[in-house]
Amino acid sequence: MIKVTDLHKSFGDLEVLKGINAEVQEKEVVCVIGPSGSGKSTFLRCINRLEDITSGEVVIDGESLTDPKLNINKLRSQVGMVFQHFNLFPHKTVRENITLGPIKVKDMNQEEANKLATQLLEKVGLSDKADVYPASLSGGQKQRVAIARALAMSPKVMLFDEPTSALDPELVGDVLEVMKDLAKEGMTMIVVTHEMGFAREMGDRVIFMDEGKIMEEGTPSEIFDNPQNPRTQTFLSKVL
Amino acid sequence: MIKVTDLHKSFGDLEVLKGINAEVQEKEVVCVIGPSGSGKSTFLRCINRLEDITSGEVVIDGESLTDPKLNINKLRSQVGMVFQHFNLFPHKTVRENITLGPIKVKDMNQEEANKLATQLLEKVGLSDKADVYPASLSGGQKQRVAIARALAMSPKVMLFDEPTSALDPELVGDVLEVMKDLAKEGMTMIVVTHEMGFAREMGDRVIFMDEGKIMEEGTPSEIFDNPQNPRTQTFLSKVL
Amino acid sequence: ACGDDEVTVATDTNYVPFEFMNTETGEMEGFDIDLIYEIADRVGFEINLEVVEFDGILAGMETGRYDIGIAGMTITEDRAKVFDFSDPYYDAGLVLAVRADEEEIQSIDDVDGRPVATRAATTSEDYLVENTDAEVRLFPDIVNAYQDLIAGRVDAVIYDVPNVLYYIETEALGEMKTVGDLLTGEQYGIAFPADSELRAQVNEALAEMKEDGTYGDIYEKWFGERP
Amino acid sequence: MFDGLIDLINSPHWGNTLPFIRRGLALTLYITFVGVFFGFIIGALAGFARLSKNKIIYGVATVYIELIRGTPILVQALFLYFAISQSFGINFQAVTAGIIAIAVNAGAYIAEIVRGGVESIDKGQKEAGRSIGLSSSQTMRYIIWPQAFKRMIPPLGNQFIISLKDTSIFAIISVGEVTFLLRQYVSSTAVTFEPYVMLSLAYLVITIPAMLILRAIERRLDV
Amino acid sequence: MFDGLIDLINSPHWGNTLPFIRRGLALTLYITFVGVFFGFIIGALAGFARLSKNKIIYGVATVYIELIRGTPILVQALFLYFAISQSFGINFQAVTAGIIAIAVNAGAYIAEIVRGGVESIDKGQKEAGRSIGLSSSQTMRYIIWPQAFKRMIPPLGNQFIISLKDTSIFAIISVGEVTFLLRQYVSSTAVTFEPYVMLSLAYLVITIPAMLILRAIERRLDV
Ligand SMILES: Nc1ncnc2c1ncn2[C@@H]1O[C@H](COP(=O)(O)OP(=O)(O)OP(=O)(O)O)[C@@H](O)[C@H]1O
Ligand SMILES: Nc1ncnc2c1ncn2[C@@H]1O[C@H](COP(=O)(O)OP(=O)(O)OP(=O)(O)O)[C@@H](O)[C@H]1O
Ligand SMILES: NC(=O)CC[C@H](N)C(=O)O
Ligand SMILES: [Mg+2]
Ligand SMILES: [Mg+2]
Repeated sequence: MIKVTDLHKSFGDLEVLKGINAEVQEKEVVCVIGPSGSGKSTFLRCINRLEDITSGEVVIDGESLTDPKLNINKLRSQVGMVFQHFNLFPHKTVRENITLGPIKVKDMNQEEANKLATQLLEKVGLSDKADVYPASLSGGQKQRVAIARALAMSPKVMLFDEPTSALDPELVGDVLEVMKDLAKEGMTMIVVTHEMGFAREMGDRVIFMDEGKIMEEGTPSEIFDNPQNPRTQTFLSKVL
Repeated sequence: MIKVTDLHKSFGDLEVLKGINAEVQEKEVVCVIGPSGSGKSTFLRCINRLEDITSGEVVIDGESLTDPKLNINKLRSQVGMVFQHFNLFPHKTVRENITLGPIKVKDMNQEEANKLATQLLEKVGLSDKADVYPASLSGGQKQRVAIARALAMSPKVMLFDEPTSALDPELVGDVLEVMKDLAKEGMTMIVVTHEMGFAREMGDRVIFMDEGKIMEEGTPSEIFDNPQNPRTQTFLSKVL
Repeated sequence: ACGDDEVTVATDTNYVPFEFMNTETGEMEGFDIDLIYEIADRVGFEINLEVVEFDGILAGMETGRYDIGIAGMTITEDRAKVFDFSDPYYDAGLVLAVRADEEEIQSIDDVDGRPVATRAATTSEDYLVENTDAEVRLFPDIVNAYQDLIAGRVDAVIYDVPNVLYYIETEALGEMKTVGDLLTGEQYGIAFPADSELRAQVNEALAEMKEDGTYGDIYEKWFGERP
Repeated sequence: MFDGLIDLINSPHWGNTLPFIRRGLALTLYITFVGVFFGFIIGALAGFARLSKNKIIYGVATVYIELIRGTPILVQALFLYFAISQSFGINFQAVTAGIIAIAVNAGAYIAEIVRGGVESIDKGQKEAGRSIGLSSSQTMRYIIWPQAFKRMIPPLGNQFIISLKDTSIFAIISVGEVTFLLRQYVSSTAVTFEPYVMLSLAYLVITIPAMLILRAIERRLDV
Repeated sequence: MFDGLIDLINSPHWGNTLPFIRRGLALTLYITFVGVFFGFIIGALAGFARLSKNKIIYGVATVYIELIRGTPILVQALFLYFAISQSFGINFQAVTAGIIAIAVNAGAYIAEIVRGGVESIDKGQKEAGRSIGLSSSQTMRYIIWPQAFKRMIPPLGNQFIISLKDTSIFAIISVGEVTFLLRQYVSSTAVTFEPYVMLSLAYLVITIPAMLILRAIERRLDV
């Protein structure tokens, strides 16, 4: 499904990703953990080309991201992204946030798009919020709308960048619940997270990154209960 | 040490504290938990008069906060406060952050104040940072400086308002460590926190607030293992 | 320019009694205004009147922005090098004005080293600079110079005699007086950009008006006597 | 002293200046509105040029903006009215020249308002737009611009007030706006106090309500 | 066309205007510096007045600020020089009047800069200061003001540039600053293009470096 080969990424002189190799199978849930600044977000952002790739290759469903003939907008619409700070469109209602993509990118008509929005809002448990503006939602509700917005494009894979770390603790649960449902339905997901509980329960595989490299990867129990790399050990001792 | 009697606080029409009664003994560590918006911060801020009290009484070490003859600056210097966002003075070095209060409020001379700062920085594990500016510190380091700054006034009681919730997870530990040391030395402390682990381990007593009232209080094991109030139960089920 | 062509005529913002705004009607009037409208009638053009500060008229004549300039403008050699003048239509000259209670300044010889005001870009400015060592203060509007004199910020004003006399009579009786002799003789002309076709036609009309008495009528209306 | 005050209150000049205020203010407002309107078009173009990655487009816009912001509008008006006409033989009518001067001047400041407005929108908005598959121009049109424009309203209103006040210098290129007419009145009557008080009031009658409205809008946008 | 260009380049007026530029610019800068200096004092007072809880102090400052910001500086200069002197018999010399006009005008804008600067400092700073026992005025002096002043530098610099350009209108009260002198040059030589280009350059020579420096400062403050 996704194959990352020797991915490098630099910002000016700063090399942030120093050769990442990774593969994600269809329906797999991969959790990425690691200390702040280790390049987790940059890794995700390279996968949907929000950042240009310095060298190496990313192939999604057979299409190479570095192919000059690639229709980048089309590709992005197939890769859903959920951000730490939600990034909802504040000047649009919840429904409009969800329908904008389908209407403008997929030429869906208004009616169909609205129907889709209703379905997705139900799925994330916010049927009653279709007509309010994002400002009146709590953080957890915002994040669920952001997930619905990404799902509206029927993506092949969903990327989550610390989707719960800007939330008040008691609001985290609802968002994780929605993500668990998605995973159970068989969505392919890459999740950068500090929620070790989620990673352990839902991750098929856990990747530990540090200083722009993948230091260790394995099943949740391999990583959490028996980490091999000393860096992984230090990191986990601090956060668990 | 601290006695709060029927404390009410309103912002305009919004009543945020609806009659708080609480007592804190010397050397006691009281942890305050509760959902967002329940009035925890406002409660703390009333104790050192960062907010004016609408009605009721707060007595600290025999002095009533509502006494018109009270020297409020002197009182504040005896009540240390540590903020969620550190609030270090960005235009002053770490040492100057610590010495400003002793020099200006307690008329300590520069030399003595510097010696004090050196001691306190050692205590919080930042001896090598005396001459840098706050901008170059990590969040955890900033918060430890903030604690040192408050301690420099030799306060009778320390108030902490979610001191670790703005920190990256792997930096939380160092700050909690410093707080534990303080508690062990016998400092009287009131700590608003989402770190249930800390509350359980260090708290002599835990107060659960909701909607401007104290809903339940007791020892950590009473509150965490056997909460009586349904609201406490719901809240704990979400955050634990 | 013939037929009903529109001709842009620049005139001064304020130069009594040649051109000034009537505060009842809001319209410009004065000797120059009557004259140019009569000329326009005779030559056969429509006037598009632009009211400009005096230095702006000079700049505009030089750059060909205006077709005609009429502003009690003295014919000088320097100006005639850059644009053209009609035949002279009025004789004037410069005079020194002081506060009514002034005793020390009796003539132009007494102004050296003292603050003396006049209007920017006029022949008075040239005169002051060339013939005296006074401390020169220049205003875009001559009324401001008179006000500075009365306020005591300057000790004298030098300016065209018809304007000084008219101002004293209408606004400053008992506050201002003239001293000394007429300092220069000057003649006013209507200005045209170099090589303007209008000039000959205007000269012709002017001569006609002097001939048939229209010029005299207008003159009498504004100066109370015939030329 | 007291008599003087009564005289002043009873002065006929309060009323006599009114027609001039009315006439002059109409022209002042006309020039300001039309000028700022075109200034907005110029400013939007120059503002986007400043956001462009094309060095030439960026450079041209930058030179324009810095030249205008670095010189007084009085000098710009003199240049436009006198120097340009002499050198290139273009003769604007005074009012046209005034409108052009306001448009060109306000355009440079509005360019910075537009650039600032667009740049003030959180990068996450653009990323969210792109990540659902919108193209760069769709993201600008549907996501960035509507939010940016809202934030531009207060500074645009402020520029309107500045431009309104700037028209006062057109007195020197003979535009019959309100300052010009009242100076005329002063010259003809040799009375200064009442006309200048009325002139100040003429501006305040427009600017104070405008400032209050802007502040109200700003407060609403903040929330 | 080409000949014209060579003529233009060889024109004697480029050099001939130089002494006037030099002399005028000196006065322009003098008025600006002294005016803005006093403007800062006025502005600091008015700015703190606007932060005051005392209704009267707040009200007086507000009226001053709004009156000034609501009217053109040209009108203020006319008022100051002609109306005030005629009505109250206070006679400023022209240059003094110019300095006062700049000070009073800039003061109103600087007041808002001061208020904005102080208000921009995070409330947490004040709380931290008070919580270690500093008094309200100590907190202002040691905590708030040093941080606020740093943020005020760019807008203050900007106000300096605005005031510099504003001096161009003082021809109207017979101040011999650079615009006035060059207008004189134009009316006595019948040449417009070269003098007005030189005049624009005279301003740009000051304003462009000033803007660049300000932008550099701003960038450093941002980090
Ligand atoms: N646009 C950018 N320009 C320059 N440097 C950047 C940029 N984006 C990220 N970086 C740098 O790249 C490094 C990795 O950043 P990244 O955001 O990928 O880390 P992260 O693992 O997601 O950290 P966190 O847990 O704090 O989100 C950091 O040092 C960061 O400062
Ligand atoms: N200065 C203020 N003016 C008006 N309302 C305020 C002010 N400070 C707090 N509030 C309101 O008072 C209520 C309680 O706020 P408070 O900050 O005490 O809650 P909290 O329990 O500390 O929440 P959190 O966990 O989010 O910090 C909230 O509804 C808040 O919006
Ligand atoms: N309108 C005027 O002020 C004319 C002044 C003087 N006659 C000159 O030509 O210089
Ligand atoms: Mg990240
Ligand atoms: Mg709080």
